[in-house]
Amino acid sequence: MKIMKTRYAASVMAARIAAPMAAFAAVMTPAIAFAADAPPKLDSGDTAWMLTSTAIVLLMTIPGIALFYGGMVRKKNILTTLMQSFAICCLISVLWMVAGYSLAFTAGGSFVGGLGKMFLSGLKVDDLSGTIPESVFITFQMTFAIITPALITGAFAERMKFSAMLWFVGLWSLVVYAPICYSVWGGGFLGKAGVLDFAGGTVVHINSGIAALVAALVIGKRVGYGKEVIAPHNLVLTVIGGSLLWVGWFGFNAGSAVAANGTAGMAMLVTQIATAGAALAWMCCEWMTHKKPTVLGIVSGAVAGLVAVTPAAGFVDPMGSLFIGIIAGTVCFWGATWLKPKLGFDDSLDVFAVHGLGGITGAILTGVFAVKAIGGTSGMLEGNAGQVWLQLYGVSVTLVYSGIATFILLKVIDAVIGLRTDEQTEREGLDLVLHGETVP
Amino acid sequence: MKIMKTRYAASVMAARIAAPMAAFAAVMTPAIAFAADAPPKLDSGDTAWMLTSTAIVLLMTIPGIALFYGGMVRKKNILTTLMQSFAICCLISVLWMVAGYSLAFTAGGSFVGGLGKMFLSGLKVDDLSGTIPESVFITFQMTFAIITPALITGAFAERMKFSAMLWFVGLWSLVVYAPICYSVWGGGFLGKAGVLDFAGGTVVHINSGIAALVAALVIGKRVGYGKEVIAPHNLVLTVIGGSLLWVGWFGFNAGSAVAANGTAGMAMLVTQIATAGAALAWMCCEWMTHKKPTVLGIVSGAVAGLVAVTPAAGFVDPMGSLFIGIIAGTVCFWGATWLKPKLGFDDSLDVFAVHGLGGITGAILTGVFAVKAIGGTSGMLEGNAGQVWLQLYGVSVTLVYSGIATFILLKVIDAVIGLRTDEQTEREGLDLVLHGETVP
Amino acid sequence: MKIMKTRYAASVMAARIAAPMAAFAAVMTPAIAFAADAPPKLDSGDTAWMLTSTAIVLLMTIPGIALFYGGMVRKKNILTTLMQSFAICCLISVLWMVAGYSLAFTAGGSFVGGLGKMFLSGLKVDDLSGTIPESVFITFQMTFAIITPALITGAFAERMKFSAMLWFVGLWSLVVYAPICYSVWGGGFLGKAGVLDFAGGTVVHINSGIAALVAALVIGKRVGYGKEVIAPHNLVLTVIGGSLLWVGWFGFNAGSAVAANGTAGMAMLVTQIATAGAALAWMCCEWMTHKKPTVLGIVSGAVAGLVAVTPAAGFVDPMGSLFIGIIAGTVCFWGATWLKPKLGFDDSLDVFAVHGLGGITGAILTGVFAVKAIGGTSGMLEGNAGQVWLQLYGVSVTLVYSGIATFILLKVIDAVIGLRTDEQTEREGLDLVLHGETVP
Amino acid sequence: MKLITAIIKPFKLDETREALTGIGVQGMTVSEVKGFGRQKGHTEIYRGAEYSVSFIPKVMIQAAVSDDIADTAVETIRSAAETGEIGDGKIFVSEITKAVRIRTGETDEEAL
Amino acid sequence: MKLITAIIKPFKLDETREALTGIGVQGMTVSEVKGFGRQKGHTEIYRGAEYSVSFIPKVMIQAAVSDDIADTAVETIRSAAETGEIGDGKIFVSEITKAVRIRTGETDEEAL
Amino acid sequence: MKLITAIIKPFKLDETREALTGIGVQGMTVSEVKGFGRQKGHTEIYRGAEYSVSFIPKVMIQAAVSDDIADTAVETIRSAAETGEIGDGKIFVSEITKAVRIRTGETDEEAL
Ligand SMILES: Nc1ncnc2c1ncn2[C@@H]1O[C@H](COP(=O)(O)OP(=O)(O)O)[C@@H](O)[C@H]1O
Ligand SMILES: Nc1ncnc2c1ncn2[C@@H]1O[C@H](COP(=O)(O)OP(=O)(O)O)[C@@H](O)[C@H]1O
Ligand SMILES: Nc1ncnc2c1ncn2[C@@H]1O[C@H](COP(=O)(O)OP(=O)(O)O)[C@@H](O)[C@H]1O
Repeated sequence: MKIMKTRYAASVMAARIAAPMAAFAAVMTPAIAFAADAPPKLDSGDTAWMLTSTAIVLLMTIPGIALFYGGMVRKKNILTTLMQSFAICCLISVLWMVAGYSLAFTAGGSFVGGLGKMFLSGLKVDDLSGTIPESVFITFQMTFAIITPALITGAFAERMKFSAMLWFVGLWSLVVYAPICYSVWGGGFLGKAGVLDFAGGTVVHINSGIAALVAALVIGKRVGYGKEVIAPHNLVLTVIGGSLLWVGWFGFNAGSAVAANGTAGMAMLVTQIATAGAALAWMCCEWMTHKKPTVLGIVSGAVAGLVAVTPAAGFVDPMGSLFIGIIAGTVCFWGATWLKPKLGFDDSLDVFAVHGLGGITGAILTGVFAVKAIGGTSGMLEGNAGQVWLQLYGVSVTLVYSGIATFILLKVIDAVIGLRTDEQTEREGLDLVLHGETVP
Repeated sequence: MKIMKTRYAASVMAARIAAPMAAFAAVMTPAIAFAADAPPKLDSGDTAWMLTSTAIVLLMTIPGIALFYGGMVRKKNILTTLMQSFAICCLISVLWMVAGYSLAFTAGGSFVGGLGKMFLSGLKVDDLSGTIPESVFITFQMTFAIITPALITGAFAERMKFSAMLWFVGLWSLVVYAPICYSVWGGGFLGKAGVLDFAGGTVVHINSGIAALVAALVIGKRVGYGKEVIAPHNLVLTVIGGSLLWVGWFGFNAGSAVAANGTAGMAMLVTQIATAGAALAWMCCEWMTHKKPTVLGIVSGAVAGLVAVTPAAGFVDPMGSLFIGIIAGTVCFWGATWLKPKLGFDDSLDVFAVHGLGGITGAILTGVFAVKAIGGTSGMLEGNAGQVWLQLYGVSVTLVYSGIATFILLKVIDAVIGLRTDEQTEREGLDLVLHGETVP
Repeated sequence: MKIMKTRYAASVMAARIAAPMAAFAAVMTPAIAFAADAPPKLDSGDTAWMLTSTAIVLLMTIPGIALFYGGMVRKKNILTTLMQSFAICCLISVLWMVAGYSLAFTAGGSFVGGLGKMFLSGLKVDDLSGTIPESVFITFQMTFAIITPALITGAFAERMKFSAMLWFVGLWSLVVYAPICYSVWGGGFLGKAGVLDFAGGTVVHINSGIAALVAALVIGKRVGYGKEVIAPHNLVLTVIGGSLLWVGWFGFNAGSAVAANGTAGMAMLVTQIATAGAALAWMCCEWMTHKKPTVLGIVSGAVAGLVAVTPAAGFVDPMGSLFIGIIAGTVCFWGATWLKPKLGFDDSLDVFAVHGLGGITGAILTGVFAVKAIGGTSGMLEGNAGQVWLQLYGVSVTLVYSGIATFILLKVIDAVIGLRTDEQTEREGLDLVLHGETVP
Repeated sequence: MKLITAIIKPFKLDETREALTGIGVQGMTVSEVKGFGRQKGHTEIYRGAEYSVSFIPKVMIQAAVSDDIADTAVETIRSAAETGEIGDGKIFVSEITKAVRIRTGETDEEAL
Repeated sequence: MKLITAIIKPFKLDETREALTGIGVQGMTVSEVKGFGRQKGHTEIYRGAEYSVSFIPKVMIQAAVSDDIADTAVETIRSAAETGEIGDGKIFVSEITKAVRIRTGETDEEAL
Repeated sequence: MKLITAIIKPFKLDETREALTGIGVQGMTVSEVKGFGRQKGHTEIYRGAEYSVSFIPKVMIQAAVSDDIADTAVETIRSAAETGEIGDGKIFVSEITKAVRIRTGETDEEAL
């Protein structure tokens, strides 16, 4: 029993450093763990949960993000918006197999992994990643690699060329996503430094959030922005998408325990609480400032909460998560409704406000609210103020690297094939001009 | 080896008492069960299934119920309807953490639990509930606490103030849901008396169904009801919602085994059969009486079947479930198409007919069709006529308590802030007036 | 350890023959598997995954196929199209319980099973099918029996009588689906001959694809076909449906391992890769030939990939699956955009092109790319050219039997009650005339 | 013959239709339109951005009637569609020089 | 100039448009409308509640033409849109006093 | 009084509405229509099948104005709605013999 406990603790420590995704998760079936040197064995329960998690994280992008975003654009661009998420899902799946997984998760330098697993060559049916098949781990991580660039598309919605979008996303995935992922989860320098990121606050949300901001600035405002009515065309779709995001996020956060255990359970519970808190916070802010609580508001708040609790999920307790949610809901509301108009950029669907600011808020608050008894690391409230600085370090590195690399990529693509559709196309709608299809 | 196996059995025993859903679940792995005194251990397979069940029961409310109801209202109220389910999901999540779980599931009197777990204080990562983490059990039960009031909203659709709705739902959850839940599942008097309710026929459906009827009577008919055309605006949404309800209900019913075992499997199988039977029954009734089988009809029938098999799922065999389905489909059809117009109240989306009558039918028939070899209790057909009386006892208590308490709550809220929007708002649509948004 | 390996290998061999669904899958928790003669035990992890798989395969039909098809018809027939999938789900659930399961999965002749399990009589809570409860296996297989005829409805969309559809589907399920299923998976002659079909390339897709072609020919073209604009009315629904198909297909393919193990993991991974490859292939073909990549195209390509990888999922490696995807995407594109117009039949939603051709492509390529180390059988590339002939044998038998039986069934029904609605009904829309409902 | 074009509040459509059939008008054609006038529009808010929507949903009825009942028809519509509140709408009358029933080829008064 | 307003069955739109361009009418404007007339509506049933829907989907074509081809145009529409069954629709003709092409500012016959 | 019917490009609606209110036109009614004319439609492709869609989305404004401002109104619309490219649309003017404000019963010029 003691041995088991120790291994368990050790595994949590490992998680703290190499993150939950890390391949070397604890052997969770105690009865089987007699000696410290026994090789890890497949656990069918952990595997079952990770198969499920993979499926529902995929659901987050198709149709989750697709609909969440699709409902917010104008009708003439709905299919284009859906198409972006769907095509990204396809493109990244192939790229992840070709090189992404290898760059993100095989031993390499301190910033990027090696090329040894390109094309997943040599993968065997009984290769394990902790207690689950490596094939499952690869596919689970693939769904994260898919959703991250899909999130960015909200920033340049309704005006980017489809071809340019494909080039950008493909390159970004290899040049930005894979290294950041490796640095935090794959054995790279951020994870080693002790930056906490349970399920992707840094890797997924800050990363896509800052890329979105840069993209919005580089590509410029939509024609008519600020002058004409550019309102969401069908919030029913947005509610469906937001709901699927919520449900799928259980796979995202609780799945990041890479096991069906108490950590996964706690991650699910705090995810639910933070999300609810953030949604109510955004709704209340809106009710007070604009007199009316809106559907778009409460759903946006929920997503803000999901984002903010992502880095924290395996480290905080229910009360902590409630605070994280309420704070994140308020911050993101402020970002979308005050900061953005103030600064005047057209981050069309508020990717920066929700994922960027939400991610930053969550990353920092993870350093504040982390509870040793839950995830093995104390946060500021338990006297470990240094964790907050570590978190800020992780945030800064991601902001700087992703921001600059995104800028360069976009500028290069713009120079070579052009990023943006012409004004006439924007007027008529990208659905018709780019894809030859419309929704009447 | 032996010790480990023993604990498994013990945990199942514990689940039988402490975990409501498992109520009288069989020890499913007989070969493994040697001794009764070992503490329960976490089972990763059970945990995996309960994590999944939690996710898909959440899916039942957002976007399940939201869309199921949303498709049936007029277009001008679609967002309001979605908003109700979404906001309830957020509000109840927080309230459940604050006090609901404690009131429903900690040791207390015979009617309501204690306050020891308010704010989930003291919850540890490795606390168990049977063979799964308590955090998972809390979240799973939270999704039940969410869907129950969300069901009620169908009764007062298209005319209740959003603020009044929030007050009502929040109070109702603490004053009505938590005690009933405790009484049946948490160790209270109904469960102790032997009332069978596998997954919530009483706690969820009869409870929300009678509350819906009372709410419809208190708030009154919609403007133009019976004179103008008040038809569903988009049954596509209703079909999506109904389908997600069906799929998610596997988590509801099979998840109520609180394990991935034969009871769960049998619960899933009988759920499928009863649902299909009820859907076909409603469709046939319609075909015979109104000449045409309708989409709304078959979907409504499916929901009626899901409701009716809910209390029965762990106790009946496939043939029994087929009868339960067919009877429930017929009864609910009669309730919605004959009884309601006859009595003349405006339970807008037939919550009472489907959930109230369906729940009552299911509760009684559980007493008729229960099979000892399946769930440990015999029903009337196996000679235990007393079980039917026990079931009627459970039904009556719920009808009376929930009915009266709902009435008082609504009257108080009406007196303080008013329940209903004004006629002008109802004309223009609640989406625009209450939330400042519309779907064109 | 060695013993375990042997059992594992044996189980894979068994899977090859009696099909992956087969009840007698490997005992996956090696530590428990000491002797070869121990009876199989319930594994909670495997059970958890199979419960989940069942839920998400159900999601493929309702609302998956319903929406995928619903978006492609004209608005006046949307509810009819949804209704077909929903009603099939109900009808087949009952028929599967009554006789389908027994015919498909109890010992019988070489072509069809026995009647011993009609009405699932005698099913006990602790009956096992390998390491999972038989109740779960029955329900899992039920979802396959549901989706297969639901796929066919795309061929005769917008013009078949609802009553004729019910008769056809019910009879087809017993007369065509059950025998083919038995022959391949239930212990019948095709499985015994060594035909590989991991998850239903033959049983589900070729079977429904050829039935669709025959149905399209028998029922004839839609009024105005080729003259009037008959375009998809809302591709948003098609994208939602296609996405849910993709997600649910994880249950279909990885669930066909009937365990949460390495085979399941590999099946999920190759499913993802083949699907992405096929979607990109279709998109590129379109981009080159028609100048524009379309949403309908990429989604159709994804489904083509899902279909083609279905028979292959447990037998091929990632590289193999990428080739399968790319080839299938191209073949199905050619089938839908060149072959169909060339031959001039009105298979309205391209069931034959996608499921028929995709299934055939996948079946044959399984024989080419099968890897011994993955699924226990070598394909042509590993020197076993005979496997391709075996695959062709399986394909041919299915095409011939299903084609002829479908033809006879349709002709008989046409003679007795008539298959087709009248022209006036087709003009006004089936929603209104058959079901008395419309979507405005 | 006269063509009467009335723009009214949508929820008054059924009442107005019944009133018209009551005086013997046997046919009419209705479209969904958006109106701009003295009645103010509304404001929609999306993530803090306020959009003022100046057009209000209305229904337009077009009915061709013979000259002799034109005035009655106008008055019938007026009283059926009236609520007394701003935004009740307008009625316009114009001349039709010819009318044809497609099915039969009948013309003018016979075609109505 | 004349404004021809034709209310026809929706599935006859393409045929009618082609017939009109056949006689040299180069432009027209089409709206989706709902018609009420001799053709009966239908009944929709939702959970036993029957709603009779009295309006039927129609398409309204508006084409401004010069006086000399007005009669031909009317006859062309009539024969293209006819099915012989109830509900085929109506054609109304009225006078236009002025026409302007926005792009060029051309007026009257030149603007059509 | 005159009824001015203008068919314009949808994105020009707000500008045109403002221009009209600028010259004192206090009300108008707008419908979504589809236009056919010199401007070519487009092609949609579904699984290789090409459909040519000949109708283009337009907006139709109808405004009743008194005779004296009719010409100004026409010119105002023309310049507000013009882009100079094909498909800008048309303006038609016809006579109204009577106008009624439903709310008050006021008639003619007072009703506008
Ligand atoms: N001059 C006009 N020409 C055409 N339609 C008009 C005109 N004035 C008003 N309308 C229509 O009548 C509707 C009601 O007019 P409004 O001025 O708001 O109120 P009221 O009719 O009570 O004076 C408007 O929404 C518009 O559709
Ligand atoms: N008096 C009228 N004024 C305007 N539209 C009319 C009138 N009478 C009929 N219509 C239009 O013509 C359509 C067909 O008319 P209906 O009386 O049903 O059949 P038919 O044209 O065969 O006599 C109606 O649906 C309506 O849109
Ligand atoms: N004769 C006509 N009658 C009615 N509407 C017309 C007529 N001609 C054109 N229109 C309308 O005006 C729109 C623009 O006309 P079009 O010929 O395409 O370009 P332009 O106005 O630049 O000449 C058309 O889409 C149609 O709605």
